[in-house]
Amino acid sequence: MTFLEFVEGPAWYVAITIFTIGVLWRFLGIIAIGRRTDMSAPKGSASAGFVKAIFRHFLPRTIFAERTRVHILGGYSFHLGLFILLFFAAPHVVFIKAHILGFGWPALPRWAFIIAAQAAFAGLILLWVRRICDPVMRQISDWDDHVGTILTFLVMLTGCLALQESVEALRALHMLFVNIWLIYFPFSRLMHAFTFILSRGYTGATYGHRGIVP
Amino acid sequence: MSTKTSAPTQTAADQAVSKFLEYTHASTAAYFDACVHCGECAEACHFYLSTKNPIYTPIYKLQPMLKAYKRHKAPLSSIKRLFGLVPEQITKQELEEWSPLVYDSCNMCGRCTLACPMGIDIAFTIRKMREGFVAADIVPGDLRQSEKNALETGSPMRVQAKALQAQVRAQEKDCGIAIELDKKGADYLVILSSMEIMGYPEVIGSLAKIFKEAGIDWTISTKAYEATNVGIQIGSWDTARTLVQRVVDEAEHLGVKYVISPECGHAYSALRWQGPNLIGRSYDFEVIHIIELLHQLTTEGRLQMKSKNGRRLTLHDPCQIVRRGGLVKEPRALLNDVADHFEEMQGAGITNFCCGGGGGVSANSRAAKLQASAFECKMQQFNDIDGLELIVTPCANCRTVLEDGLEEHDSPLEVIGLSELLAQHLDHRQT
Amino acid sequence: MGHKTFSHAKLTLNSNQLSQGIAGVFLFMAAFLMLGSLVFPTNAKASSVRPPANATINALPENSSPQPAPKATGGFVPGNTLGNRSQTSFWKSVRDGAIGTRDTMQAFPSPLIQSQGQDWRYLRNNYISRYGGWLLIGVTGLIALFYLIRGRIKIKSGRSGAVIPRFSLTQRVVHWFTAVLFILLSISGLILLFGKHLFIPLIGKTAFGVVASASMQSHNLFGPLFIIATLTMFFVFLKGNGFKLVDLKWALKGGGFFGGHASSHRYNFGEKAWFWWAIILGITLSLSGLILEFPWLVGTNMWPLLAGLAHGGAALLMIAFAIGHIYIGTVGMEGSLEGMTRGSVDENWAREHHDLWYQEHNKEATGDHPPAKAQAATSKG
Amino acid sequence: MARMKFLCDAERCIECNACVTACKNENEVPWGINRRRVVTINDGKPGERSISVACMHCSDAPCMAVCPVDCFYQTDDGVVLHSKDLCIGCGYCFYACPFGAPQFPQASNFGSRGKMDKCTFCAGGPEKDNSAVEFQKYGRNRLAEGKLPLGAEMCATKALLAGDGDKVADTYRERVVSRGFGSGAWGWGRAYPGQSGG
Repeated sequence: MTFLEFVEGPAWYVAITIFTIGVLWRFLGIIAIGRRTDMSAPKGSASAGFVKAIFRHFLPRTIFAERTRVHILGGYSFHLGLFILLFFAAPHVVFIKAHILGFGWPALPRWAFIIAAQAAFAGLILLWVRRICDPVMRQISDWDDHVGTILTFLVMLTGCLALQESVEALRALHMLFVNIWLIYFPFSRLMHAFTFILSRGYTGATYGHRGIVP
Repeated sequence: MSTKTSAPTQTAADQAVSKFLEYTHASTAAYFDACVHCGECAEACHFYLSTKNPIYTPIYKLQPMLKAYKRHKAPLSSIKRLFGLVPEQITKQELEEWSPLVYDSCNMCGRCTLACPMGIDIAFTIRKMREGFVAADIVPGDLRQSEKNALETGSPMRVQAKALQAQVRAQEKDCGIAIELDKKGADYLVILSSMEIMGYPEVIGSLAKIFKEAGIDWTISTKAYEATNVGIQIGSWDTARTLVQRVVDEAEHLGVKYVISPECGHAYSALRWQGPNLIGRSYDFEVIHIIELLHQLTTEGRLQMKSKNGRRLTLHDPCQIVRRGGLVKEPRALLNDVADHFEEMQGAGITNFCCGGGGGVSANSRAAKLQASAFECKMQQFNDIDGLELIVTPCANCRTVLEDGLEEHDSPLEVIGLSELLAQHLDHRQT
Repeated sequence: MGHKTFSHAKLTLNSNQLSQGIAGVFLFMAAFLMLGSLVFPTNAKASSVRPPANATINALPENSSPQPAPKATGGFVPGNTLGNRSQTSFWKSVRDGAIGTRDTMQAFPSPLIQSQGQDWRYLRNNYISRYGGWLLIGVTGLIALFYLIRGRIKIKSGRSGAVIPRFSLTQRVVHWFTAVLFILLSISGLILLFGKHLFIPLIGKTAFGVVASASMQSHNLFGPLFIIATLTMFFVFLKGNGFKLVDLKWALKGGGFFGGHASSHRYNFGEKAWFWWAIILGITLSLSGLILEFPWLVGTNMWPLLAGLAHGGAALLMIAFAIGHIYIGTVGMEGSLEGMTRGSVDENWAREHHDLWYQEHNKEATGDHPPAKAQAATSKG
Repeated sequence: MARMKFLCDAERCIECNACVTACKNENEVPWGINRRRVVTINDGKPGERSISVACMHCSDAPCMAVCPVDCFYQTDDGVVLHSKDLCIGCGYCFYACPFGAPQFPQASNFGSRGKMDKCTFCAGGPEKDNSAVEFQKYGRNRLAEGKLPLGAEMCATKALLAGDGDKVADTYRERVVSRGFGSGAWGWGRAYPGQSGG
């Protein structure tokens, strides 16, 4: 078995299993902690608030956006870029078809995918550099933030190194980091990719009940 | 480990931790797991903005509770513990160091939630975390004293029923309207904050005028007249419940249909939203905020303004009533009825700055300096409005804090309660 | 409070500053060219690689067979048709790159021979790669020597403990953003230029092929981001980087190594030189890089060739200066790194290295506004 | 050992493109790539000339000199070959080559040229002679089979000559002598400097 076969075979299946079970466990684990039912007389709908808040917090309020526009720019270019290249890069579509879903969808042309990758890289570097330079982010960051950022950066970087799509070793390296990243994911702050729904939703529900969505 | 000296300190920290964990509900857990440490909340916090000190980043203030959650309660933490990847045990010393961040530098105003991309309700989590600090008895002395006063006398400022009666009588004389105390079967029960009773008793007269005009059957109780709830501020479930229970018992004893929450921010939150959860059941009566009632009366036409205020004025939004209580439109509609020159400050409405005195900070002398610097943000908002003369706010605590702050700045600006302003314009006398 | 709001003044391009800047750049480049003429041989022209003018041999071989040439036509085909004589000028034009047509599918222009590639190869392999390599080794060596002789430049009067703000958060973020990209790009670029000579003997062709493939792909991906970084940096750091007379004095005093203390404003001559050096080379790198990434932007092959040379040359010059910049920003001088990490520097550092800036800073602070003192970094938890 | 060379007799080439087609067919060159091309100068005017041109397998090959990964090598026969496994598609060989021989399968955006492909003198690549892999990557290895490049073999007018440089030179010399004129061995001065050409 070559190294590539290992990281795309057994290692990949172990990683994706840990990822899936871990994410579900943690996500459901949070819900299972439970919360008190609000007994005060409602002034609005909690469930509507749950949904509204999820969408409301995608857009920053103008008064705060003015202060943190660089952050918002970096955040959005990173996340949008990452989603585009994760789901619409030709090699990823092929991989998803072969290893996960069994079906694929039209992929982006190479140049569009590279532009998305550049946006993602620019955003990630910007956010990380800011994490180091900004006294506030420095104060509240812990090792998990840096490990998560660096791992994600390495996954993206090795993916970018393998862009010629002809060198097996580079593809294997990319897959290796993908596997590490997947295993690390459920134990780390990367979980925010899923928990943001709960976080925004619970606040939305609490205040939706009071007739306002913060 | 359990030597004689370290044992009691350890238990204090343990008690705090167990409270932290008890109050870590699904929502809190989701908040802790979703936070990406982006620091946006700092940009919303007047304590950070006025000091530029990163330790006042709102989410940072939750550190002890976050550590307890990550060590003991977070899903998958048992696996992380195997690799030594969970935070250290919390010590009492750490909690003591954190006490100023928890009690002095947070008004529980909730502005940070609006800036948070994850929508984390930091303010309410602070409220929960204070439970742990109460359990470990690491609480600012002033708040402890207020709590003691409230439990013993019914008022954090030790305002006795006799004092209330005296103030009511004085107001009766002033406005010429009789106020019946402890009236059974009245429709509305008015409760007040000590601040109003002692500092702004004219509020009582104003209410009497308004209710007479609108033809409302109301009363004040001599047993449960205090609306404020120090338990909410200090973070003590038991105290908060006891204080809410008093009002509920008296309201149900008198058989009123409504309890009117006065112009006080956290009192509204305590009785309206947290009360039923504290006592574990819903009420036989409805809680209505005075602004809600006034708005209702004016829209129904039962209350008509006969004059308008000509001064340039603005509205300060009390956090617990507006941002976290949902009463955004009501005070504005009322003000537009009564003012010719009503101008909104920057960020008015749910993104308005707190006065800096909420969440027990104004009662906490240790926090005075910090509170004064946080007021800079508020002052800036006032300064940005050209020719501002009057600030209207439907919260007695905000009013005191603003008046103190303005005095500190030698500002000629005046502050007035909303219902008081309305009462002035029920007749044709122009102020 | 002084650094609370981002001033728009920083963004506006003051024409005075710009002209100062450009004048300074010309001075700087002139100095560089003079230096270059000493180092590089004067006959750097590539004519020597061209084949001699008589390269196309059209004479009879010396020992040709004795069979008689067909005299009947005398070398001329009746009717003056194609191919009746050799046309020297015609073939010379082909050699000089005459464009013909190609009739596959549809006719499109195509040269038979292009000689520029030869010049390109010569300049790249003999000048850029060779002297560029020596340049980097030389600069590193000089700095190492300097470190051994002079050692770390300490704050003479020690740390005062009080700090003053030097770089805003925006400046710091832009700086490190550019720095990250610069490092990624220089590593991958140097691998592509020198890797063949350095790594193939060490790790073999196959392994190096992997490294090179990775380098090229990442270089191409990160390159365009560097353009954005360079432009942002220009606007964010422009203010205060115009050359002034005091900079000439600073340069003549060698930054204070001879002739006593050298005064400087917010940025000294070295920093200003680095700023313009990085901006001008950065723009050169950006434009040439764009041509190399999107050759279809320009019609002929000539542009990518020039771009390739400019790219390599500019990159090496920039890296050489960057080595010095990194040295003085980290190990070379006490107290300079924190300006770019925390955003504030020690007062004594400012007094010793940027006295005029320090004075201005204190002058601005009148009675009403005490000098802005940045919060000393609070470390807690 | 023989030194393999190409020579195109401009007096004979009739621009039939048979060499292009033969090469493409024999080597199964991918779509969009022509290893050999025929260029006509002064097309349609008196004195037009056509030349069939591909990699000339230079003695001091510029592509070899500039390749950043050193993927080129020259066989004992003087044939310049390259390894597609090492090639990173940077395009430097294309910049340096005087004859425009290196070809790339893709349009170039963000360095996506793909692996370089060029005339191999029908001599394959570094893989085992006449193996399937070799054929798939580089085309037919006719030299290993004892045959010469098909483009030259197929040339109807025998304008394109390929083979041992001395033989090619002799043949051409004979032609020049018998014709009384010639264009010179086109491209030889550049490709094989320092050697006597036709």
